Amino acid sequence: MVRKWIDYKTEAWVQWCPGCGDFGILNAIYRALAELDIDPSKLVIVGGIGCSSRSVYYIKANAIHTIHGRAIPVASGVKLANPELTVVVTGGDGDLLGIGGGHFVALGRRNIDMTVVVYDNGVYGLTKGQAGPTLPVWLKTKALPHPNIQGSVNPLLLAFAAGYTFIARGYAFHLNQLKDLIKAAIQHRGAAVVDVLQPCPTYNDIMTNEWYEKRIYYLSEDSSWDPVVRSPQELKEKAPKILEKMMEFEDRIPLGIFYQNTYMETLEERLEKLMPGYLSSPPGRRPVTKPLAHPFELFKDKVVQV
Amino acid sequence: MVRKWIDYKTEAWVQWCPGCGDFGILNAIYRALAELDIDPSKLVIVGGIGCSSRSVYYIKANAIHTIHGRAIPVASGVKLANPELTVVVTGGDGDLLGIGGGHFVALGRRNIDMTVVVYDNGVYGLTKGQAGPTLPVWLKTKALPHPNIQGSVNPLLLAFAAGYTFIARGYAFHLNQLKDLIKAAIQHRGAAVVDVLQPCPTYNDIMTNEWYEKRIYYLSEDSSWDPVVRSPQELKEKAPKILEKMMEFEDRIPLGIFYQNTYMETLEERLEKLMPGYLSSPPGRRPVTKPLAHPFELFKDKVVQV
Amino acid sequence: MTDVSLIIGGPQGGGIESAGQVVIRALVAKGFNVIGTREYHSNIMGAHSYFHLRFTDKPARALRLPVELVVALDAESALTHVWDVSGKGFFVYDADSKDQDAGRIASMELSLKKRLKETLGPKGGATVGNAVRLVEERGATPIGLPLKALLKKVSDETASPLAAIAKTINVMGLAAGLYLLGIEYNYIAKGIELQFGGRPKVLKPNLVAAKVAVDYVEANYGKQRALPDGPHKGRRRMLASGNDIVAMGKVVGGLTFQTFYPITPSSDEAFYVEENMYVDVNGSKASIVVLQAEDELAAVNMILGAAAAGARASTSTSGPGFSLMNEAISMAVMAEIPIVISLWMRAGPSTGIATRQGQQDLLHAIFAGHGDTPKIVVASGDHREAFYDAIKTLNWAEEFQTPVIHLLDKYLAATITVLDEWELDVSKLEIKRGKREEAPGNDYKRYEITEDGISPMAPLGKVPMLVSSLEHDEYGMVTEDPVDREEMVMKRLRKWRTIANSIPEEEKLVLHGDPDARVTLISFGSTKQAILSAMEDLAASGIDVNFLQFRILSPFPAETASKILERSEKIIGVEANFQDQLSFLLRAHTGIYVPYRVRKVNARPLYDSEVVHAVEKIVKEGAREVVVSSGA
Amino acid sequence: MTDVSLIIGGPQGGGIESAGQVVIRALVAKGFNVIGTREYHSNIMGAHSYFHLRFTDKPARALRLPVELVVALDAESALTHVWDVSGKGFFVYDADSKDQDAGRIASMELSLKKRLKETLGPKGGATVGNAVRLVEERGATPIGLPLKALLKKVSDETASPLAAIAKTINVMGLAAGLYLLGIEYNYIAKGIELQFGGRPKVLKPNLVAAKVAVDYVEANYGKQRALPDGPHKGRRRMLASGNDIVAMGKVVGGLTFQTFYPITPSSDEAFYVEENMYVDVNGSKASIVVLQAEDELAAVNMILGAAAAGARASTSTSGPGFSLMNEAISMAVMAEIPIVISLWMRAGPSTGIATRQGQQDLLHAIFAGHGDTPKIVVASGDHREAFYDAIKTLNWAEEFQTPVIHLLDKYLAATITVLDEWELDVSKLEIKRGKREEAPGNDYKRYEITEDGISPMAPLGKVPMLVSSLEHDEYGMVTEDPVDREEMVMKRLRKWRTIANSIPEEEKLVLHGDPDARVTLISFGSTKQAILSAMEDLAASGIDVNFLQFRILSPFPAETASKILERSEKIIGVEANFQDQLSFLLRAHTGIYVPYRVRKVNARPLYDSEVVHAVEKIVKEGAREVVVSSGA
Ligand SMILES: Cc1ncc(C[n+]2csc(CCOP(=O)(O)OP(=O)(O)O)c2C)c(N)n1
Ligand SMILES: Cc1ncc(C[n+]2csc(CCOP(=O)(O)OP(=O)(O)O)c2C)c(N)n1
Ligand code: SF4
Ligand code: SF4
Ligand SMILES: [Mg+2]
Ligand SMILES: [Mg+2]
Repeated sequence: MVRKWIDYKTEAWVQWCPGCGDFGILNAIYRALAELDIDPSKLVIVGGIGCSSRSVYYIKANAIHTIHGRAIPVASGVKLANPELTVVVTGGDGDLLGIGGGHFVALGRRNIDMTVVVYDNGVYGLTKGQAGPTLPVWLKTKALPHPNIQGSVNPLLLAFAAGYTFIARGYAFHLNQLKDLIKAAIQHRGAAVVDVLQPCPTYNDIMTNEWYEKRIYYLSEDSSWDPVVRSPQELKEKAPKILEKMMEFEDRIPLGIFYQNTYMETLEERLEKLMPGYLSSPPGRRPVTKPLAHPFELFKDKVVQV
Repeated sequence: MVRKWIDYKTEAWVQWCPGCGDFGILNAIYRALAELDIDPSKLVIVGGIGCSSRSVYYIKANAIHTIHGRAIPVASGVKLANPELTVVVTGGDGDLLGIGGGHFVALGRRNIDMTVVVYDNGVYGLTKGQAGPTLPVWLKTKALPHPNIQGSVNPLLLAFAAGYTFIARGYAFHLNQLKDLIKAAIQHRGAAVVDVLQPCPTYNDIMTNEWYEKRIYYLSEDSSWDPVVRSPQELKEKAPKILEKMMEFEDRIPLGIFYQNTYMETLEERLEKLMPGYLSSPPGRRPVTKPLAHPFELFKDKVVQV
Repeated sequence: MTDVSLIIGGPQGGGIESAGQVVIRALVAKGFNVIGTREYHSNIMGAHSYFHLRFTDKPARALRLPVELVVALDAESALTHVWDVSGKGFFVYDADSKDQDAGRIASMELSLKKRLKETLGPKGGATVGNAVRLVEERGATPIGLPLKALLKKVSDETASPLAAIAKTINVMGLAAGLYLLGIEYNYIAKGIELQFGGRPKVLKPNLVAAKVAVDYVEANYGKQRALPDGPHKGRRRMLASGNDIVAMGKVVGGLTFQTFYPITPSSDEAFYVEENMYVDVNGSKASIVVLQAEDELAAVNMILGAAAAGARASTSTSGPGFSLMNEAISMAVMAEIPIVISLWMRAGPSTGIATRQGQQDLLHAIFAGHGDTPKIVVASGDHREAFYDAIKTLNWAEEFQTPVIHLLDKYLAATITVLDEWELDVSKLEIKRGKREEAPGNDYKRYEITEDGISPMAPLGKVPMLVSSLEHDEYGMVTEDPVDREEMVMKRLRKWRTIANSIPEEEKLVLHGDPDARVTLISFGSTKQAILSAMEDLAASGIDVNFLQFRILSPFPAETASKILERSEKIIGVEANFQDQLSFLLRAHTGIYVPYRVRKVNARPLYDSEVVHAVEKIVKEGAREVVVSSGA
Repeated sequence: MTDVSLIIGGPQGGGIESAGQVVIRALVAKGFNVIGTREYHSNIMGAHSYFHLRFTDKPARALRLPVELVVALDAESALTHVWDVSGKGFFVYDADSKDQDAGRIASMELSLKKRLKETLGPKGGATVGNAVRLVEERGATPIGLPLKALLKKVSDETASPLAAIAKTINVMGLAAGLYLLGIEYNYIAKGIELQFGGRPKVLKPNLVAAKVAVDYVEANYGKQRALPDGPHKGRRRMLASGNDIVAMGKVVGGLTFQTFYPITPSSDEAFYVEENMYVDVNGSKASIVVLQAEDELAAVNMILGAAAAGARASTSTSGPGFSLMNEAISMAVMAEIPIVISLWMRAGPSTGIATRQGQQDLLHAIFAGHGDTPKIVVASGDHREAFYDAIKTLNWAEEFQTPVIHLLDKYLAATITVLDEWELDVSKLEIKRGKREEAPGNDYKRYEITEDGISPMAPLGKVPMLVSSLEHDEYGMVTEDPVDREEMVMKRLRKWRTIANSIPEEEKLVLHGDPDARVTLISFGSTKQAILSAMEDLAASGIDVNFLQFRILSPFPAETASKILERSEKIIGVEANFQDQLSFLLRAHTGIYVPYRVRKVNARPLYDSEVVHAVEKIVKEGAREVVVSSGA
């Protein structure tokens, strides 16, 4: 069966403001899923809490709307319980990089095979426009009573430091390019993050569509750009350039795949190494019907015959 | 008054195992404080929970022994309430980079003027040797029933991504060099982190003193090494080299100051800009004796004359 | 006597918020007391939202259903509130929306669509037109405003393009509605001026729109008889939401450090503190550090640090955030650090319905934090209480070096009330900071064992000292010694008893109404005014009830409550949760079982009308448990 | 009849742990029942630590003080346990430590130093020598082992350098002590073999050391009369700590996913699951994913995800970590996800004393999570219960799609007991997974409204479906509709009632002893065996009490408890917390007031001897509240 993007659309009313970048991201996700022809029954979308996280209701899939900041651990539990599922986390900058920042870092370390899509609008949309962790310092967006006195975090650099093996940045309204990035992220074997610059016309009146369009460009415009790293040696060689590009965020903002590490093992692969058979009979699918055995059988190290 | 290191030592029994790297760190802290001649009454040591965090009982100062992972927010509250105090956070890799990872990142963004000393032993010492967030993958230290299947995080890179303006790495048993690093960190105006490689002879039987001594070297051995960044332009120029050095952690492990940004404002400075007078009459010292005024006086925007 | 309720509904983000504000101001201008609340979805734009108001000569206590006026600015509003208008009321709607069908309104809840189909199906379908017919059959007067045509008129009169003035339909609707209720144009205009005064470009077209609407109504439905003016005309008054008033209390009460992590319905409190973080008092500036934290764990731990360093500190949150604060609350008890947490309850569990009402966090608040952690828990019954409580909680926290939880809720948060200057008198209020030690000696013991369990507290930065989350000795030094441990446990227990004895009983609970009444309602928090308002109606219909309001839930006023309740023949618990949490607590502390229960769990505020019906059902019909379900 | 208690103390990390294990094995080898617990500081090396054991022919239920034997391997131990030895007991100490003074022992708690000074000051100072004199004056027999000389002997006999065999002093101490109690060398040797069997280099010197010590005692104090063998000689038995047994229950009970974040005293449970995460059952491997999370928030949220995806999932923590899990627990209630949390209580509040006993988290566990979140809370009274409860909690979680809290504590965690094969019979135990839907259709409703409130649950990965922390309709779709909301609240309430009715009353509480006794003790959790043991002694001294053990605290067995307690004249609450949490709960649910209280708050286990004294004080002397304070 070959699916079309519309097959991933639910009937739910999409509750975003007119002009919200989230529409673009959602459409790109639909299309990426369709091109990959992913079975909605085997797809799990995990959202935190925020405007963006509501995507869970709009994508035909198994979906969990979790709590604020905890989408990544919940998604990790899903994936490790049933590694045959495709797991995609959809969430806001506040959700994933603010309250969820510790988990964001931990996922990098684990390199679980899943995709995190950051709807990065620089604000806390759903709670009415407070500064998000990616809002640059001293900006005063509409809803703020004073300019933002806290600095911003660079999601790409953070992801790299944490150990993600696929790191990309897209733009919400570049449907095709974003679709390709999300596709590549899902196809990547390992923890993938796609930071999507997302205009929030309602609250971020500074980083608007025009603001972004003036600045963004694609890494691939440089035909020599090759973000793939196949060995520790190659990583060493390419890292300076990759990091330089990750740090670029002023007049010019690069988009595209910044980094893809193809040699790093996933946590699932490591588990399979420790426990051969894990992947074929994982926690979510292993039949459990009766007590395993008598403790005296199982835990011989605790039995003494005296 | 010129203080000696012994003036910072309390009478409490130091509860660490023989040979523990924590002794080295503590001694370096004593000496750094003494050389800076910091008044113990104006010094606040904030610890999380762990072997390392117990340092709070061993340093003569105002000290708070907080809860696991929360030393940074507590310390931030202290500093912002009374910015005249010198605030130093002492904690483990588990405390600061595992459970406290989200706060670690947030402090970088804020650039509050304080120092974080990470006692980095790769294990959870006080809970008996589980893998810490800096323990490399596949290592099997003594207490682990199986090799570590989770990857490690690079504290320096993480600190850089988060926005710390002073980033250094030291070694627990190099008293003088470590003392200098901690001194520089305390003197630095802004959020400073010193990641201290710390042998835990009891649980980390791989990354031992010998292991480290074989690998470590000082950045300053290269006489051209200058980690100070005085402008955004200089940052752009120096970042690749800095990041390359931060990523080096195999046969050779560099020590020293990796990065010092001298131009970034602190959060306190930003607060003072928003509210002139904040620094001289901060929340912890502003006299509060009677109700401020009648609400009809204070909140005129809510009053209607009709 | 005037006592009128109304609803004005429209799509979120479409100006409905300011419409409500205009109405309130118009009514205040006319001299009435007003109470008004906003119901809205956890959504930024497009979902249905409405203001529910009541204005009266008497104190405006509580909301009532049905209402005398519904102003429906779109089809969804007309359909949603079809059941809310009283038999004698007006139903103002967009005449152009008559053919719109619930089935095709994307933003409408599926379940509501189903109910509308059931109700209006027999009439031929769930259209606005049929809704209007239903309303009319029930005796109300439908007023179809040809909004498009009127808008054109405004556009012509102001020489503005239609798109620029589209939002004035809100004012047209409210103006028409108010006029029908007898509010003259000049008051409506006053309301508009007060709301939009600072923005002339918005002001002008809205004034025109109001005029156009009033003229239209007058032309088509005749000149309406003006209501007599209310008793408070010309007075200087304050309009404040619950969020505002708590922020005001904190600022006035000497707060110096506030953190928050955004969460509905608490954020607006922090927001208003932030707006006032740099206060000019007679020329000298008092600053409050207001910091947005990265999460609630940081929010609460930051104030632990700040308070230890001498700040008068608080944070503000709602259920999910409060759940995350449990561990730090336990630390505050152990380390004896004064902090105030404003807990704005909403409909749970979990994320629940973020923007809707609930009173489900009482027991969680009391037992928050592992390990024997008694703390003060105060629930405010209304805005006035909330203001004073905001100050008192800061005092108690510092006097007793303890965490204090200030229980509030979404209904209070979003409800705007009118206050007179004397109601917020602060002249008799004291700032108390407890046994604060500003000049500790070298042998200073942070946790000195004292008779009353309270040790003099020095802020950090005076002299070397220890503050600890571990069990400690008098100096704060960690100890595992069994004797030390028992001594410190007993010290904390004595402190708790000191707290219980120091806070006057009259702060803890209030008996409203006739002490000899045979029926007693018990409740806590924002149900207060609905109950008080209901009591008047019940008295009128011959049912004499009194109301025992629990203000301080911990320490619990067991003895006084017992004494009062002993005299009652029928005790009825009124709560917006399904575990009957107050009744549980009452029985735990006094043994008194509450046999009758009124529960509200549909995430809407409690209306006085519901209390009346429920009590009648219990008293007259012998019901034991009544679930009340009003509200759209 | 044999019934002997002993203490063996030394510095943490110096071999005291294995010494305890050797003693237990030796005693089991001789055919006794044994119970033994470890008291230790939150410290890795050097602080004082000790094993406290009891062995008997009867079931070894609880610990007792004073003991018949103290083996003090260093000066700190000798001084710490000076009050613990009975008048007829032996006090084995290091003869070379006589001059050591408490004042100069760095690791000793200041407060203990002070007490020692007070006690031994009159004798000339707080030295070991004076401690020994005191012990002797009280009638006990001091046995000074010349450890240095004996060690030299071992060194010579094994041709090993002193440093290599330094740790054998532990075995010398215990061998001397056991021999004095009448345990023959061959049993001691057996214990040593069982403990060190796998490591010949350690085994050999320890066997020699034991012999040297026994010979020394025999030479200097005469040949001791051997105790008769215990009744269980030669049987195949299991030695397990509470941590072990819960891990075993989980593994046997079909756990497939476990997370943890390290915390004392829970980590060893997760650790033992991890050791057994790849189990070979008749040749086929069953794997359990055990994952160390980055914090407790992740630990609990990961199992929410895993359980939603079909895993049988649990996590394990203690108070501070549990506090952090509150928000996710609330989500589990809302989203109806089955999870089990083992909550190993310790002394709080906050970090408190991480390695010591407390029962302070009962009410916090029950009211964890904001927003009306009833959940199952089960407290195990001992190892056998804990094993079965570990399986039952997994069943209940899945049957009722609810969070289940399994309350345990540090005492159980660290206590080793001896189990017979029949005690852990699993043949009659069922694995229940509830209404699990393995083949959901296309119209699958995750939250289908059902009569019993329980909806068939499909794991993720079968068919598109929604799991939500927001209020939702039957499909899991978010809704704010008041009717939907009320329906879902009522569904969850019905589910809760189903839970209450489905779990048999006999699971919820157990009345131990004579149902007609006039005095009833009530308690929960690990105090069980101390109380049962005390009851035997009390009966012997003519006080007839029974004991109502609450096993399931939520849903609370109100009716049955009332019926049972109505017959009692004196109800005495026994709890290791100062809020009398069980008594509070009992009154809240039944109105029954518990007028007599026995409290233990010094962070040490409850000893049967204390229960006896406290009950006597209450029954004979009319005391109302007794705080018991034994333990070093
Ligand atoms: C524990 C907790 N704290 C706070 C909230 C309130 N809250 C809801 S959404 C949100 C932030 C949303 O910001 P972001 O994640 O950037 O998503 P966006 O709305 O911008 O897409 C917050 C703070 C919550 N639901 N739970
Ligand atoms: C909320 C919470 N979770 C877990 C613990 C248990 N705990 C105490 S120390 C510690 C880890 C210590 O590791 P690290 O921070 O690396 O310090 P180290 O002991 O290695 O110096 C943990 C998990 C706790 N005290 N609180
Ligand atoms: S508030 Fe911003 S992010 Fe949220 S829906 Fe509206 S435009 Fe999008
Ligand atoms: S366990 Fe490791 S970190 Fe802790 S005191 Fe011992 S050696 Fe140091
Ligand atoms: Mg955002
Ligand atoms: Mg560590």
